[in-house]
Amino acid sequence: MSHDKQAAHTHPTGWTYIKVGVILTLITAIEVWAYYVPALVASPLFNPALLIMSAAKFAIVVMFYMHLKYDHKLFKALFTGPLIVAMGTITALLFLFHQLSIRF
Amino acid sequence: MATIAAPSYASAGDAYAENTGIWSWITTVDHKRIGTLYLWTALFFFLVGGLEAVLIRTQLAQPNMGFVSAETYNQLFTMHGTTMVFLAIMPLSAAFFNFLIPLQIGARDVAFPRLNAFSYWVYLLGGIFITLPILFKVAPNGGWFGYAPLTTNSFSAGPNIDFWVMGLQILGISSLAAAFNFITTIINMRAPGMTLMRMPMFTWMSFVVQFLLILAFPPITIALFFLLMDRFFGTTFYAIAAGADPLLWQHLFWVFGHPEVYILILPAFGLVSEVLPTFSKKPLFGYNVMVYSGIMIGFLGFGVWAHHMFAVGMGAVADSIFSMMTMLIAIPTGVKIFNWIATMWSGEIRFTVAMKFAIALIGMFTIGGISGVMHSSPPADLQQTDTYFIVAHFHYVLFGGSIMGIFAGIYYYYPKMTGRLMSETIGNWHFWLTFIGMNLTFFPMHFSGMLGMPRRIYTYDAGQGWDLFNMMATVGTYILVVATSFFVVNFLRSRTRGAVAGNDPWGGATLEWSIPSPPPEYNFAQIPEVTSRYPLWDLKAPEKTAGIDHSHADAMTITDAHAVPVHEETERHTAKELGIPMPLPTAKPLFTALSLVVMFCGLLFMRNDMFAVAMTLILGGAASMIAGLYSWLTSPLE
Amino acid sequence: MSSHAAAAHDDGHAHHHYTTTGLDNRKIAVWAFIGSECMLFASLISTYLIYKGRSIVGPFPHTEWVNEAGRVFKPILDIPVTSASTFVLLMSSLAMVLALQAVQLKGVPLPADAGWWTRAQRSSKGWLLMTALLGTTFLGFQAYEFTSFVHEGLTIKTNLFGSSFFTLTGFHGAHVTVGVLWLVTLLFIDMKRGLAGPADELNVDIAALYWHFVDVVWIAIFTLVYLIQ
Amino acid sequence: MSMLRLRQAAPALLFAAVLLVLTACGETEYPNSTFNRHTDLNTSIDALWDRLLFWGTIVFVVVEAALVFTIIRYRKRPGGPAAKQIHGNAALEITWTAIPAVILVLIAVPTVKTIFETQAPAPAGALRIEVIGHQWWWEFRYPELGITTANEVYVPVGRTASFELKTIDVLHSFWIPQMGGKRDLISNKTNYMWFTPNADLGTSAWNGFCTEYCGSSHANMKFRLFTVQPDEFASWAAHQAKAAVFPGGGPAAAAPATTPVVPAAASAQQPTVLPTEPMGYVFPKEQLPAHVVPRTPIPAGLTFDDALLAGGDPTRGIQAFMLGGCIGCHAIAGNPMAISPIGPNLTHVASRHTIGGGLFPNDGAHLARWIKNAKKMKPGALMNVIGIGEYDPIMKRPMSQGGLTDQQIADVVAYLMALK
Ligand code: HEA
Ligand code: HEA
Ligand code: CUA
Ligand SMILES: [Cu+2]
Repeated sequence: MSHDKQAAHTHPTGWTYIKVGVILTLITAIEVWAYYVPALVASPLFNPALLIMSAAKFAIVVMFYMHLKYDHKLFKALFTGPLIVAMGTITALLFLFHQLSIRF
Repeated sequence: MATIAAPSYASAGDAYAENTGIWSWITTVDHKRIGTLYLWTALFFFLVGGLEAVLIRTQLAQPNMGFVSAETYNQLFTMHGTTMVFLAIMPLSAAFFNFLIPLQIGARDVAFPRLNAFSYWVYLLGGIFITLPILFKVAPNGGWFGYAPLTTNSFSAGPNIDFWVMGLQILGISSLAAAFNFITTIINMRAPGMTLMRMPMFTWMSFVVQFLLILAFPPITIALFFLLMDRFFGTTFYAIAAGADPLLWQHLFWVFGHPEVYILILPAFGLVSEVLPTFSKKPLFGYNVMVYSGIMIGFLGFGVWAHHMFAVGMGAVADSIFSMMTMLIAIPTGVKIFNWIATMWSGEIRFTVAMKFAIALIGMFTIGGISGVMHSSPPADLQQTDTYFIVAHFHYVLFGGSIMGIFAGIYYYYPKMTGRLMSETIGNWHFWLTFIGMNLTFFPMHFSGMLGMPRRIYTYDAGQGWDLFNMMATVGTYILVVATSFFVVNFLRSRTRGAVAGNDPWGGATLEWSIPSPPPEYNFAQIPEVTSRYPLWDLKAPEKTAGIDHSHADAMTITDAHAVPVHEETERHTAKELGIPMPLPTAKPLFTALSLVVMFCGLLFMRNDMFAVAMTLILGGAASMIAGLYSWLTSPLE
Repeated sequence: MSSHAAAAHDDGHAHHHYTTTGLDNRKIAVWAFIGSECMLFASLISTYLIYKGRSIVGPFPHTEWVNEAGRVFKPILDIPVTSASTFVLLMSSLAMVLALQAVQLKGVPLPADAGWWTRAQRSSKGWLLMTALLGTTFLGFQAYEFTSFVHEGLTIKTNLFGSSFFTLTGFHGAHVTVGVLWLVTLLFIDMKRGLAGPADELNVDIAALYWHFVDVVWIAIFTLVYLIQ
Repeated sequence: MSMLRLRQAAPALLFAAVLLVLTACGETEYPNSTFNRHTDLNTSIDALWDRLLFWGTIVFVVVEAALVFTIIRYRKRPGGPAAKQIHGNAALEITWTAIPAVILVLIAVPTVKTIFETQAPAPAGALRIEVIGHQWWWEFRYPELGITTANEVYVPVGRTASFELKTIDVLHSFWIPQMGGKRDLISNKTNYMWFTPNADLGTSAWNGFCTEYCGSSHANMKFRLFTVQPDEFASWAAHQAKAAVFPGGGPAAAAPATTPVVPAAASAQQPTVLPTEPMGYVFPKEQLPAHVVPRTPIPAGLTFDDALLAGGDPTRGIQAFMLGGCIGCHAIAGNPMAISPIGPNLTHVASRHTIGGGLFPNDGAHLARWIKNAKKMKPGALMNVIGIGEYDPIMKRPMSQGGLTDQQIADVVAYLMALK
């Protein structure tokens, strides 16, 4: 509990949250824009790029809005552990069903 | 061993509860009483599953037997597997989670006592839900891993599979709720000084299991939800005509299924890791490595599931990867086996029944493990898969592993739960008959399997070279029936006639042995300050253990002698007298659980186009569940 | 240490009790729950991706389809609408985190020279309400999306895509619905007696964690389901 | 102490047992043994198995011996030494982490090698055989030879047989223990598997099983594999590819396929002549090894007047075959009315040794009862009940019109028995 208090103090302020919100919006805007540029969609980098962008958004929300960046390390463990297993499972399944292939 | 006269109690905590009537059990939120409920229920289901096995074996005693029909047989083996896995072993482990974890970490209860009660009631009702149909010959008949498309409407129109789908869904809710509860309990309810690396090994293995549970159950929940949608609402997840891929089910199931098998074994590993040191008068050999290997097993367990699917044609690359991942698991498991042997090495081994079961686990599980490694080589497995060789493997690990470990745990902790010891004489009969019976039952299956006998066949023709092995297995099963009957008798009569146990009948090392048997509802009159892994041993013979632990310099010296009172408590106080606030008894969890199951029952009617009934039950159930949750969450706990 | 140390319990009493980590039980449980939810959505998303492009009849997500009757089905996913709803959900997360901050700041005295923004940040009711409204808007978008899909001939029974799409997004929608109800409850309490103090900070914190997670899942869905072809 | 003796005995027991199995590969007492090297496939599998068994036995003996020794040596004895308070030993623990790792490498390497060997595409010139799983019987097709048959498959020794595995309903699994590992039949997917029976493997018969649980009669979904000499195979294949030879002589194919043949009218006058000899090679009945001859008892309460069989008339049988609705499911090349692909193809049914998915021997008595009430003969069988008076679970009443009398069934049997 005392810990929560300190956490509360190290929390970023409203402005940080706003900035984060703006960044999220920008990334989303880029994603959608890219979707409408045939040249980009055609390029082999399209999917990887989109994945990276959404991963970034994912990370930002978790770190700032869910305070994982500032909160107790236990919570980091409780979240990242399962996340890794989940990611691994998705990847393995996609390979097994030939939706992904070694080259790319 | 303590010889002082103390009253005996039907079960944990009774001596202190205001009333001990049935209502007090229905409304209890005491982790010890919930543990007791789990134990009794799970043992009952073990007998049910065993009875199903007995019928299976009788039908297979000889070629072309007509003891049961094909349809009945298919329901029997499906329910046998389902019952043993979900209704017997998992809840038997849960019984120990509930009773033991708070005692071992020096807590007064679990983090969410009422959620705990909820888990139990959901389990009980779910168990009834999935078991009752067998009395009406409409029990699930798709095998315990219910491969699609056989389980879809087109091939299983009857209600059989509906019971299975919803039953497992219900049981999953119970397991998940319990898992969140114990994760929180172990992280956050440890007594001062009880660092993670001082936790008793059973608590550690249970901790790993809780993570396996929260990560393994979602996939099967989804797989079952798809099946439910297919069967009730015409989706196409497993609809061959729509181009569905039956392997989707298999992958989702085994992504759950393999971690599940470690969910079944790790608690047993934990229990023997408590029993072996006590009866060898030695600390566990290589505690840290035991912890890490447990974590390793759990983690690797998520990367091997497709070894159940070597015959489906995944391709050479996938086969190779999963094969090697699977073999890797043999390493941490081997470490455990060898460390257990090393724990007994140069000890003073006392052959109590509990110890015998623990030793038997080492010997028998190893056999199952080795056959497991034989499966893990795909080309060889193609001769083994779906034969009795597999059946032999998993009974050696499940019966020779989980069940042996759980019996060890029951003999070891029965005095703590009831205040009285189980009879060693009857216990020895139980052990030896079980040991002989299980080997006679399951060892021949290695041969019938490699000699070409497929599994899940309700009958086989004469002259196939399997007759002898099947007869042996059946005889072995009858021996197991006798053995189990000895256990049942022992379990029942020791409650009143067993020798009085006292706090610490075995000379245990961990906190649970520092308090009366059965423990008072508040467990610890005073929360202990823990300074080592073996607080009681330090207290009794500090010189023995002092300072030998590499892991913490300070670990083996005890600061506050009052922390763990070893003197027998003569007169006992209620929580009230000590002014310890205890959670209030409440029937709300039961009510909520009931509403939940009513909802599922509603779905059943949906298919017999009794739409009105269905809707009433579903909406009614939902409403009362929300009501139940609301009053539950808004009413004070203590 | 109090005589009933370590007897921590649920239902907000936690704060008066000793806990090993000093953290609250419920917050730990919620994080564990979120971990578990990762696997839940992993299974759903995998299924969607596995079945992607395996449907034998349309309508399809990104490509046109002509049935034997010669009727033309346009690519069914409506990116503009979904982008809008995605934006809405992102903003709801922002509102949520500000709501939490507002509750946490209750104790801190407001400086005399506080500007409108500083004051605005103190309004827990306002932010909670905004979060709930944005969440509802998102659900509105989803309702619109589902109905228009059905009109264009894609139901949960139509093909593998339909089944896996509606189930995945439906599961997410259900999560959002639960979240909205949760927020409304908090708002209700806030209006009745005002949310303040450690216990309430925790209540909001937990709701926020859940809400953000639901948002995070959507971030993944938006890319994997809608944008990637 | 008895415990200790028994535990010491355990490894010895296992050894004995292992030897028993290894020596017990005799076809006679263990006809479905997987310990043999009849094919290239099973040769590599068996080699791998021997390695697994070797290391498995060693690990077993080491562990159990250590265990037994420890519990005897360190049992509590009056005046015995006090327990040593050891907490661990890094060196030891590393050792027994490393040794298993090494063993596993010794297993993993040949494993991977064998995986890629056995899963390589079949060598050129292999005999293609399509295997189609049905609840609960097997359809076999030789696409290059234009043969469609059921529940019995012939392969020539010395030539690679390449199986293409499909299912029309649920999952099944294709397994001939003596020939090698199994492969599943997966809906919406074709699986492949191939093996080459050793050239010196004599003409013989083997059991095949379905090893993926597929519903009520999973246990009864069996088949037979006949390994025959190349010339025998050629003769068999040539005949099986032809249309059925009709009672009354002359291949029915000769009859105008457009108009349905009514041979009954034609052959009513002169008694029908039945082909006595099979016109192609068939595995000789008298040489069938015991283990491929089904001994399934006939279910109680299914009566048939076997006396009628003697007087069964194949020509009348043809009509009965239509009346009974058999043509709804069964195809007989040469009988233009019988073209349905649903059930087993009966073109040369008389040349087979078993019926009902290897469940019963193929003789009049069994065939008649099968036609009369297949659902009684085989749990869950999808073939309709045909015998008049037999209870029909689908109609939920005893079979009346549209069914066949025992006499008519006898005729149908006579007809089918003529299809050599
Ligand atoms: C308690 C449950 C449990 C446990 C612990 C295990 C443990 C293991 N299992 Fe088992 N398994 C099941 C329960 C379990 N299994 C069940 C129920 C099924 C059937 C499901 C169904 O189809 O119905 C099954 C099926 C199954 C299969 C699929 C077979 C098939 O269907 O074709 C495979 C394949 O790889 C496998 C492998 C293993 C391995 C490698 C281990 C390893 O973890 C074993 C590791 C242990 C040891 C190896 C022994 C100790 C180690 C040493 C002494 C060190 C030295 C050893 C060596 C170097 C070899 N198991
Ligand atoms: C932990 C799990 C577990 C346990 C303990 C057991 C225990 C036993 N099992 Fe198994 N079994 C499975 C899990 C388990 N099983 C699974 C998962 C399957 C796969 C199912 C599938 O394929 O889908 C399976 C399948 C399976 C088969 C294969 C069926 C088939 O493929 O056709 C067989 C066949 O012999 C069998 C036999 C037995 C026997 C004889 C026991 C014995 O050990 C039982 C011993 C117990 C008793 C004998 C208790 C009963 C005693 C009494 C009733 C008398 C006393 C009562 C009173 C005094 C009141 N089991
Ligand atoms: Cu087909 Cu089992
Ligand atoms: Cu497994």
